[in-house]
Amino acid sequence: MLELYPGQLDVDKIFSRWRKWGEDKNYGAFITFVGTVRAEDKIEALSFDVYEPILAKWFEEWQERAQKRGAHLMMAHSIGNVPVHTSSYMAAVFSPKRRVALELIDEFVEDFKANAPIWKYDVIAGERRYARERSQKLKGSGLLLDGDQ
Amino acid sequence: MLELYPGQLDVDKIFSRWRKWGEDKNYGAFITFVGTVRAEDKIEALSFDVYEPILAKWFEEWQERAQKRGAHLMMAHSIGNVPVHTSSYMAAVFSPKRRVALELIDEFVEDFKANAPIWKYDVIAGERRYARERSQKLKGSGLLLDGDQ
Amino acid sequence: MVRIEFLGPIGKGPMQMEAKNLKEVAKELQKDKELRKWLGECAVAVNDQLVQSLDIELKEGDKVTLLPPVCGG
Amino acid sequence: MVRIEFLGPIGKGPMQMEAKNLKEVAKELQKDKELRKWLGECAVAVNDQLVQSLDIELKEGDKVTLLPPVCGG
Repeated sequence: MLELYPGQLDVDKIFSRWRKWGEDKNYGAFITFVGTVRAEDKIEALSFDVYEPILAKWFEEWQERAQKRGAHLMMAHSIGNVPVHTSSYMAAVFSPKRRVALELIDEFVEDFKANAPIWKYDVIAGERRYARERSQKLKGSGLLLDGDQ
Repeated sequence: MLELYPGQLDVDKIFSRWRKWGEDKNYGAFITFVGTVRAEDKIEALSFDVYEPILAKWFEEWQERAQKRGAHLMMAHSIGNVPVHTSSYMAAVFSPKRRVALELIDEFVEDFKANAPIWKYDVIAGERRYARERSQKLKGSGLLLDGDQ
Repeated sequence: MVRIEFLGPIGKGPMQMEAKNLKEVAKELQKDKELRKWLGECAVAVNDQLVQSLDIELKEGDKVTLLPPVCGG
Repeated sequence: MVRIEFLGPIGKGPMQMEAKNLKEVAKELQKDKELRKWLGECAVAVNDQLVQSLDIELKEGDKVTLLPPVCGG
Protein backbone atom coordinates (compact mmCIF):
# COMPACT_ATOMS: atom_id res chain seq x y z
CA MET A 1 0.00 0.00 0.00
CA LEU A 2 1.14 3.53 -0.83
CA GLU A 3 0.16 6.25 1.63
CA LEU A 4 0.64 10.00 1.25
CA TYR A 5 0.23 12.39 4.17
CA PRO A 6 0.31 16.18 4.48
CA GLY A 7 3.28 17.07 6.69
CA GLN A 8 5.33 14.78 8.95
CA LEU A 9 4.54 11.09 9.34
CA ASP A 10 3.12 9.65 12.56
CA VAL A 11 5.79 6.93 12.50
CA ASP A 12 4.64 4.85 15.50
CA LYS A 13 1.05 4.75 14.27
CA ILE A 14 1.99 3.76 10.72
CA PHE A 15 4.45 1.13 11.99
CA SER A 16 1.87 -0.36 14.30
CA ARG A 17 -0.81 -0.48 11.59
CA TRP A 18 1.54 -2.12 9.09
CA ARG A 19 2.73 -4.64 11.66
CA LYS A 20 -0.86 -5.57 12.53
CA TRP A 21 -1.66 -5.95 8.84
CA GLY A 22 1.10 -8.56 8.54
CA GLU A 23 0.41 -10.27 11.86
CA ASP A 24 -1.78 -13.13 10.66
CA LYS A 25 -0.15 -13.60 7.22
CA ASN A 26 2.68 -15.86 8.35
CA TYR A 27 5.54 -13.58 7.33
CA GLY A 28 8.71 -14.35 9.26
CA ALA A 29 10.53 -11.10 8.52
CA PHE A 30 9.30 -7.50 8.65
CA ILE A 31 11.74 -4.69 7.93
CA THR A 32 10.98 -0.98 8.08
CA PHE A 33 13.02 1.97 6.88
CA VAL A 34 12.30 5.40 8.38
CA GLY A 35 13.81 8.53 6.83
CA THR A 36 14.10 11.51 9.17
CA VAL A 37 14.93 15.12 8.32
CA ARG A 38 18.43 15.97 9.55
CA ALA A 39 19.37 19.34 10.99
CA GLU A 40 22.05 20.73 8.68
CA ASP A 41 22.87 23.96 6.86
CA LYS A 42 20.36 26.01 8.85
CA ILE A 43 17.34 24.25 7.34
CA GLU A 44 14.24 24.30 9.53
CA ALA A 45 12.34 21.77 7.43
CA LEU A 46 12.30 19.91 4.15
CA SER A 47 9.32 20.27 1.86
CA PHE A 48 8.06 17.85 -0.79
CA ASP A 49 6.02 17.88 -3.98
CA VAL A 50 4.73 14.47 -5.04
CA TYR A 51 3.30 13.50 -8.42
CA GLU A 52 0.96 10.74 -7.39
CA PRO A 53 -0.09 9.21 -10.76
CA ILE A 54 3.46 8.19 -11.69
CA LEU A 55 4.45 7.39 -8.10
CA ALA A 56 1.50 5.00 -7.83
CA LYS A 57 2.52 3.20 -11.05
CA TRP A 58 6.13 2.98 -9.90
CA PHE A 59 4.95 1.52 -6.58
CA GLU A 60 2.62 -0.99 -8.22
CA GLU A 61 5.46 -2.30 -10.38
CA TRP A 62 7.56 -2.80 -7.25
CA GLN A 63 4.65 -4.50 -5.50
CA GLU A 64 4.40 -7.00 -8.36
CA ARG A 65 8.14 -7.64 -8.23
CA ALA A 66 7.90 -8.22 -4.47
CA GLN A 67 4.93 -10.56 -4.83
CA LYS A 68 6.87 -12.75 -7.24
CA ARG A 69 9.36 -13.25 -4.39
CA GLY A 70 6.59 -13.97 -1.87
CA ALA A 71 6.99 -10.55 -0.28
CA HIS A 72 4.84 -7.46 0.26
CA LEU A 73 5.77 -3.77 0.31
CA MET A 74 4.40 -0.75 2.14
CA MET A 75 5.33 2.88 1.72
CA ALA A 76 4.37 6.23 3.24
CA HIS A 77 5.58 9.69 2.22
CA SER A 78 4.92 13.27 3.23
CA ILE A 79 3.63 16.10 1.06
CA GLY A 80 4.58 19.67 2.03
CA ASN A 81 6.69 20.71 4.99
CA VAL A 82 8.39 18.24 7.35
CA PRO A 83 10.30 19.84 10.25
CA VAL A 84 13.84 18.85 11.23
CA HIS A 85 13.99 15.64 13.37
CA THR A 86 10.63 14.41 12.13
CA SER A 87 10.06 11.81 9.42
CA SER A 88 9.03 12.15 5.79
CA TYR A 89 9.48 8.64 4.45
CA MET A 90 8.72 5.08 5.54
CA ALA A 91 9.12 1.87 3.60
CA ALA A 92 8.51 -1.70 4.71
CA VAL A 93 8.93 -5.24 3.46
CA PHE A 94 7.21 -8.34 4.73
CA SER A 95 8.50 -11.72 3.59
CA PRO A 96 8.45 -15.33 4.72
CA LYS A 97 12.24 -15.44 5.13
CA ARG A 98 14.85 -12.86 6.03
CA ARG A 99 17.09 -12.92 2.92
CA VAL A 100 14.37 -11.70 0.56
CA ALA A 101 13.36 -9.00 3.05
CA LEU A 102 16.94 -7.75 3.54
CA GLU A 103 17.59 -7.63 -0.20
CA LEU A 104 14.25 -6.06 -1.12
CA ILE A 105 14.40 -3.22 1.41
CA ASP A 106 17.78 -2.20 -0.02
CA GLU A 107 16.72 -2.42 -3.68
CA PHE A 108 13.38 -0.73 -3.02
CA VAL A 109 14.79 2.21 -1.04
CA GLU A 110 17.60 2.81 -3.56
CA ASP A 111 15.23 2.70 -6.52
CA PHE A 112 12.86 5.00 -4.67
CA LYS A 113 15.68 7.54 -4.29
CA ALA A 114 16.51 7.34 -8.00
CA ASN A 115 13.06 7.11 -9.56
CA ALA A 116 10.17 8.24 -7.38
CA PRO A 117 8.61 11.43 -8.83
CA ILE A 118 9.11 13.54 -5.71
CA TRP A 119 10.78 16.94 -5.44
CA LYS A 120 12.60 18.11 -2.37
CA TYR A 121 13.04 21.66 -1.10
CA ASP A 122 15.06 23.03 1.80
CA VAL A 123 13.03 25.38 3.95
CA ILE A 124 15.32 28.15 5.24
CA ALA A 125 13.94 31.26 6.90
CA GLY A 126 10.47 30.20 5.75
CA GLU A 127 11.53 30.06 2.10
CA ARG A 128 11.36 26.94 -0.08
CA ARG A 129 14.52 26.25 -2.18
CA TYR A 130 14.67 23.39 -4.66
CA ALA A 131 17.36 20.89 -3.56
CA ARG A 132 18.75 20.73 -7.10
CA GLU A 133 22.25 19.53 -6.23
CA ARG A 134 20.88 16.51 -4.30
CA SER A 135 18.36 15.63 -7.02
CA GLN A 136 18.77 13.00 -9.71
CA LYS A 137 17.69 13.15 -13.34
CA LEU A 138 15.12 10.55 -14.32
CA LYS A 139 15.79 8.20 -17.24
CA GLY A 140 15.26 9.96 -20.56
CA SER A 141 15.96 13.43 -19.18
CA GLY A 142 16.84 16.06 -21.77
CA LEU A 143 14.68 14.46 -24.45
CA LEU A 144 12.81 17.67 -25.26
CA LEU A 145 16.03 19.62 -25.77
CA ASP A 146 18.27 17.04 -27.45
CA GLY A 147 15.89 14.61 -29.09
CA ASP A 148 16.72 10.93 -28.91
CA GLN A 149 20.12 9.90 -30.08
CA MET B 1 21.35 -1.54 23.77
CA LEU B 2 20.65 -5.26 24.18
CA GLU B 3 17.30 -6.20 25.72
CA LEU B 4 16.12 -9.66 26.75
CA TYR B 5 12.48 -10.39 27.57
CA PRO B 6 10.66 -13.45 28.87
CA GLY B 7 8.23 -14.55 26.15
CA GLN B 8 7.09 -12.66 23.07
CA LEU B 9 8.26 -9.10 22.35
CA ASP B 10 5.92 -6.12 22.61
CA VAL B 11 7.04 -4.96 19.15
CA ASP B 12 5.16 -1.64 18.95
CA LYS B 13 6.36 -0.56 22.38
CA ILE B 14 10.00 -1.44 21.70
CA PHE B 15 9.89 0.22 18.27
CA SER B 16 8.42 3.39 19.71
CA ARG B 17 10.96 3.55 22.52
CA TRP B 18 13.89 3.01 20.16
CA ARG B 19 12.56 5.61 17.72
CA LYS B 20 12.17 8.17 20.52
CA TRP B 21 15.71 7.42 21.69
CA GLY B 22 17.03 8.38 18.23
CA GLU B 23 14.68 11.31 17.68
CA ASP B 24 16.97 14.14 18.80
CA LYS B 25 20.28 12.59 17.66
CA ASN B 26 20.13 13.73 14.05
CA TYR B 27 20.10 10.28 12.46
CA GLY B 28 18.61 10.38 8.96
CA ALA B 29 17.95 6.64 8.65
CA PHE B 30 16.38 4.19 11.11
CA ILE B 31 15.87 0.59 10.05
CA THR B 32 14.24 -2.13 12.11
CA PHE B 33 14.12 -5.87 11.55
CA VAL B 34 11.35 -7.87 13.26
CA GLY B 35 11.48 -11.67 13.30
CA THR B 36 8.12 -13.38 13.78
CA VAL B 37 7.41 -17.05 14.51
CA ARG B 38 5.91 -18.70 11.44
CA ALA B 39 3.21 -21.35 11.63
CA GLU B 40 4.71 -24.48 10.07
CA ASP B 41 5.04 -28.18 10.80
CA LYS B 42 2.41 -28.12 13.57
CA ILE B 43 4.54 -26.01 15.90
CA GLU B 44 2.56 -23.97 18.41
CA ALA B 45 5.54 -21.88 19.51
CA LEU B 46 9.29 -21.55 19.37
CA SER B 47 11.27 -21.50 22.57
CA PHE B 48 14.69 -19.97 23.21
CA ASP B 49 17.62 -20.37 25.58
CA VAL B 50 19.98 -17.41 25.66
CA TYR B 51 23.48 -17.30 27.12
CA GLU B 52 23.70 -13.66 28.07
CA PRO B 53 27.41 -13.24 28.98
CA ILE B 54 28.65 -14.17 25.50
CA LEU B 55 25.67 -12.55 23.74
CA ALA B 56 26.44 -9.26 25.49
CA LYS B 57 30.09 -9.39 24.39
CA TRP B 58 29.09 -10.22 20.83
CA PHE B 59 26.68 -7.29 20.84
CA GLU B 60 29.23 -4.87 22.28
CA GLU B 61 31.69 -5.74 19.53
CA TRP B 62 29.01 -4.99 16.95
CA GLN B 63 28.14 -1.75 18.69
CA GLU B 64 31.79 -0.63 18.42
CA ARG B 65 31.88 -1.58 14.75
CA ALA B 66 28.67 0.42 14.17
CA GLN B 67 30.00 3.44 16.06
CA LYS B 68 33.06 3.56 13.82
CA ARG B 69 30.64 4.04 10.93
CA GLY B 70 28.65 6.71 12.79
CA ALA B 71 25.80 4.29 13.46
CA HIS B 72 24.08 2.81 16.51
CA LEU B 73 22.52 -0.63 17.02
CA MET B 74 19.64 -1.90 19.14
CA MET B 75 18.53 -5.46 19.71
CA ALA B 76 15.79 -7.28 21.61
CA HIS B 77 15.30 -11.04 21.97
CA SER B 78 12.93 -13.37 23.77
CA ILE B 79 13.78 -16.02 26.34
CA GLY B 80 11.42 -18.99 26.67
CA ASN B 81 8.26 -19.63 24.67
CA VAL B 82 7.11 -17.37 21.81
CA PRO B 83 3.78 -18.38 20.22
CA VAL B 84 3.24 -18.62 16.46
CA HIS B 85 2.59 -15.21 14.79
CA THR B 86 4.28 -13.28 17.59
CA SER B 87 7.83 -11.91 17.55
CA SER B 88 11.01 -13.16 19.20
CA TYR B 89 13.65 -10.91 17.67
CA MET B 90 14.11 -7.23 16.85
CA ALA B 91 17.19 -5.45 15.59
CA ALA B 92 17.64 -1.80 14.63
CA VAL B 93 20.21 0.49 13.10
CA PHE B 94 20.32 4.27 13.32
CA SER B 95 22.73 6.12 11.05
CA PRO B 96 23.17 9.57 9.56
CA LYS B 97 22.79 8.26 6.00
CA ARG B 98 20.89 5.40 4.43
CA ARG B 99 23.74 3.36 2.85
CA VAL B 100 25.42 2.57 6.16
CA ALA B 101 22.06 1.67 7.71
CA LEU B 102 21.07 -0.64 4.83
CA GLU B 103 24.43 -2.40 4.88
CA LEU B 104 24.67 -2.71 8.65
CA ILE B 105 21.20 -4.18 9.19
CA ASP B 106 22.05 -6.94 6.70
CA GLU B 107 25.50 -7.70 8.16
CA PHE B 108 24.24 -7.50 11.73
CA VAL B 109 21.22 -9.78 11.25
CA GLU B 110 23.25 -12.36 9.30
CA ASP B 111 26.03 -12.41 11.88
CA PHE B 112 23.41 -12.68 14.62
CA LYS B 113 22.01 -15.79 12.94
CA ALA B 114 25.46 -17.36 12.67
CA ASN B 115 27.02 -16.36 15.99
CA ALA B 116 24.59 -15.31 18.70
CA PRO B 117 24.63 -17.88 21.55
CA ILE B 118 20.92 -18.66 21.40
CA TRP B 119 19.26 -22.07 21.11
CA LYS B 120 15.95 -22.62 19.42
CA TYR B 121 13.34 -25.28 20.14
CA ASP B 122 10.12 -26.15 18.36
CA VAL B 123 7.22 -26.48 20.76
CA ILE B 124 4.90 -29.23 19.51
CA ALA B 125 2.12 -30.63 21.69
CA GLY B 126 3.65 -28.80 24.64
CA GLU B 127 7.02 -30.50 24.15
CA ARG B 128 10.30 -28.63 23.49
CA ARG B 129 12.43 -30.11 20.68
CA TYR B 130 15.88 -28.72 19.84
CA ALA B 131 15.84 -27.32 16.27
CA ARG B 132 19.12 -29.07 15.50
CA GLU B 133 18.77 -29.17 11.72
CA ARG B 134 18.25 -25.36 11.53
CA SER B 135 21.13 -24.64 13.91
CA GLN B 136 24.66 -23.63 12.97
CA LYS B 137 27.93 -24.69 14.58
CA LEU B 138 29.92 -21.85 16.10
CA LYS B 139 33.53 -21.26 15.07
CA GLY B 140 35.85 -23.78 16.73
CA SER B 141 33.16 -26.43 17.17
CA GLY B 142 34.43 -29.95 17.73
CA LEU B 143 37.55 -28.77 19.54
CA LEU B 144 36.99 -31.00 22.57
CA LEU B 145 36.63 -34.11 20.41
CA ASP B 146 39.17 -33.50 17.65
CA GLY B 147 41.70 -31.12 19.18
CA ASP B 148 43.01 -28.34 17.01
CA GLN B 149 44.56 -29.32 13.71
CA MET C 1 -5.08 20.09 -28.33
CA VAL C 2 -2.69 18.45 -25.87
CA ARG C 3 -2.08 19.56 -22.32
CA ILE C 4 1.46 20.21 -21.01
CA GLU C 5 2.11 20.01 -17.27
CA PHE C 6 5.23 21.22 -15.47
CA LEU C 7 5.96 19.44 -12.21
CA GLY C 8 7.70 20.36 -8.98
CA PRO C 9 10.17 23.24 -9.00
CA ILE C 10 9.47 24.36 -12.59
CA GLY C 11 6.70 26.37 -11.02
CA LYS C 12 4.71 26.97 -14.19
CA GLY C 13 1.00 26.40 -14.77
CA PRO C 14 -0.26 23.94 -17.41
CA MET C 15 -0.37 24.89 -21.13
CA GLN C 16 -2.54 23.75 -24.00
CA MET C 17 -1.12 23.41 -27.52
CA GLU C 18 -1.76 21.87 -30.91
CA ALA C 19 0.76 19.09 -31.53
CA LYS C 20 0.64 15.84 -33.51
CA ASN C 21 3.69 14.36 -31.81
CA LEU C 22 6.31 14.98 -29.11
CA LYS C 23 8.71 16.55 -31.62
CA GLU C 24 6.28 19.37 -32.16
CA VAL C 25 5.90 19.82 -28.41
CA ALA C 26 9.69 19.98 -28.04
CA LYS C 27 9.97 22.58 -30.82
CA GLU C 28 7.29 24.74 -29.22
CA LEU C 29 8.70 24.54 -25.67
CA GLN C 30 12.23 25.36 -26.85
CA LYS C 31 10.96 28.80 -27.90
CA ASP C 32 10.40 29.71 -24.22
CA LYS C 33 13.78 30.89 -22.86
CA GLU C 34 12.77 30.43 -19.20
CA LEU C 35 11.71 26.86 -19.95
CA ARG C 36 14.72 25.99 -22.12
CA LYS C 37 17.02 25.64 -19.09
CA TRP C 38 14.64 23.02 -17.63
CA LEU C 39 14.29 21.01 -20.84
CA GLY C 40 17.85 19.67 -20.63
CA GLU C 41 17.23 18.02 -17.28
CA CYS C 42 13.56 17.06 -17.45
CA ALA C 43 12.18 13.61 -18.15
CA VAL C 44 8.93 13.36 -20.11
CA ALA C 45 5.77 11.38 -19.55
CA VAL C 46 2.86 10.95 -21.97
CA ASN C 47 -0.35 10.15 -20.13
CA ASP C 48 1.72 9.41 -17.02
CA GLN C 49 3.99 6.93 -18.79
CA LEU C 50 7.67 7.94 -18.96
CA VAL C 51 8.95 7.95 -22.55
CA GLN C 52 12.46 7.63 -24.00
CA SER C 53 11.82 8.94 -27.52
CA LEU C 54 10.32 11.98 -29.26
CA ASP C 55 8.92 9.68 -31.90
CA ILE C 56 5.54 9.46 -30.21
CA GLU C 57 2.23 10.44 -31.80
CA LEU C 58 -0.16 12.51 -29.73
CA LYS C 59 -3.93 12.65 -29.96
CA GLU C 60 -6.56 15.07 -28.77
CA GLY C 61 -6.60 15.31 -24.96
CA ASP C 62 -3.21 13.65 -24.36
CA LYS C 63 -1.22 14.85 -21.36
CA VAL C 64 2.51 15.57 -21.62
CA THR C 65 4.31 15.96 -18.27
CA LEU C 66 7.78 17.38 -17.61
CA LEU C 67 9.59 15.91 -14.58
CA PRO C 68 12.69 17.71 -13.28
CA PRO C 69 15.39 15.85 -11.24
CA VAL C 70 13.88 14.05 -8.25
CA CYS C 71 14.83 13.53 -4.62
CA GLY C 72 12.34 11.71 -2.43
CA GLY C 73 12.71 10.53 1.14
CA MET D 1 39.01 -26.95 40.32
CA VAL D 2 37.42 -25.63 37.13
CA ARG D 3 33.72 -25.45 36.41
CA ILE D 4 32.25 -26.92 33.24
CA GLU D 5 28.89 -25.61 32.00
CA PHE D 6 26.71 -27.18 29.31
CA LEU D 7 24.47 -24.75 27.48
CA GLY D 8 21.11 -24.99 25.75
CA PRO D 9 19.94 -28.41 24.57
CA ILE D 10 22.77 -30.42 26.16
CA GLY D 11 20.54 -30.42 29.23
CA LYS D 12 23.22 -31.30 31.73
CA GLY D 13 24.02 -29.54 35.01
CA PRO D 14 27.45 -28.00 35.65
CA MET D 15 30.46 -30.14 36.66
CA GLN D 16 33.58 -29.40 38.69
CA MET D 17 36.89 -31.04 37.81
CA GLU D 18 40.64 -30.78 38.34
CA ALA D 19 42.30 -29.70 35.08
CA LYS D 20 45.43 -27.71 34.29
CA ASN D 21 44.44 -27.05 30.68
CA LEU D 22 41.70 -27.59 28.10
CA LYS D 23 43.31 -30.83 26.86
CA GLU D 24 42.67 -32.40 30.24
CA VAL D 25 39.07 -31.20 30.17
CA ALA D 26 38.64 -32.74 26.70
CA LYS D 27 40.09 -36.07 27.85
CA GLU D 28 37.79 -36.17 30.87
CA LEU D 29 34.62 -35.22 28.96
CA GLN D 30 35.33 -37.77 26.21
CA LYS D 31 34.87 -40.54 28.79
CA ASP D 32 31.16 -39.68 29.08
CA LYS D 33 29.38 -41.50 26.24
CA GLU D 34 26.24 -39.31 26.43
CA LEU D 35 28.39 -36.19 26.18
CA ARG D 36 30.70 -37.48 23.43
CA LYS D 37 28.05 -36.98 20.73
CA TRP D 38 27.83 -33.29 21.70
CA LEU D 39 31.59 -32.69 21.78
CA GLY D 40 31.92 -32.93 18.00
CA GLU D 41 29.53 -30.06 17.43
CA CYS D 42 30.13 -27.83 20.44
CA ALA D 43 32.20 -24.66 20.53
CA VAL D 44 34.12 -23.89 23.71
CA ALA D 45 34.46 -20.74 25.78
CA VAL D 46 36.87 -20.13 28.65
CA ASN D 47 35.58 -17.47 31.02
CA ASP D 48 33.00 -16.49 28.34
CA GLN D 49 35.60 -16.03 25.62
CA LEU D 50 35.29 -18.42 22.66
CA VAL D 51 38.55 -20.30 22.04
CA GLN D 52 39.97 -22.01 18.94
CA SER D 53 42.65 -24.16 20.56
CA LEU D 54 43.00 -26.76 23.33
CA ASP D 55 46.37 -25.29 24.18
CA ILE D 56 44.97 -23.10 26.91
CA GLU D 57 46.05 -23.18 30.53
CA LEU D 58 43.35 -23.16 33.19
CA LYS D 59 43.54 -21.84 36.71
CA GLU D 60 41.49 -22.35 39.87
CA GLY D 61 37.92 -21.07 39.38
CA ASP D 62 38.02 -20.84 35.58
CA LYS D 63 34.78 -21.51 33.74
CA VAL D 64 34.65 -23.70 30.63
CA THR D 65 31.44 -23.50 28.63
CA LEU D 66 30.20 -25.82 25.88
CA LEU D 67 28.03 -24.19 23.22
CA PRO D 68 26.07 -26.45 20.85
CA PRO D 69 24.94 -25.23 17.38
CA VAL D 70 22.96 -21.98 17.63
CA CYS D 71 19.86 -20.56 16.02
CA GLY D 72 18.63 -17.20 17.27
CA GLY D 73 15.84 -15.04 15.92
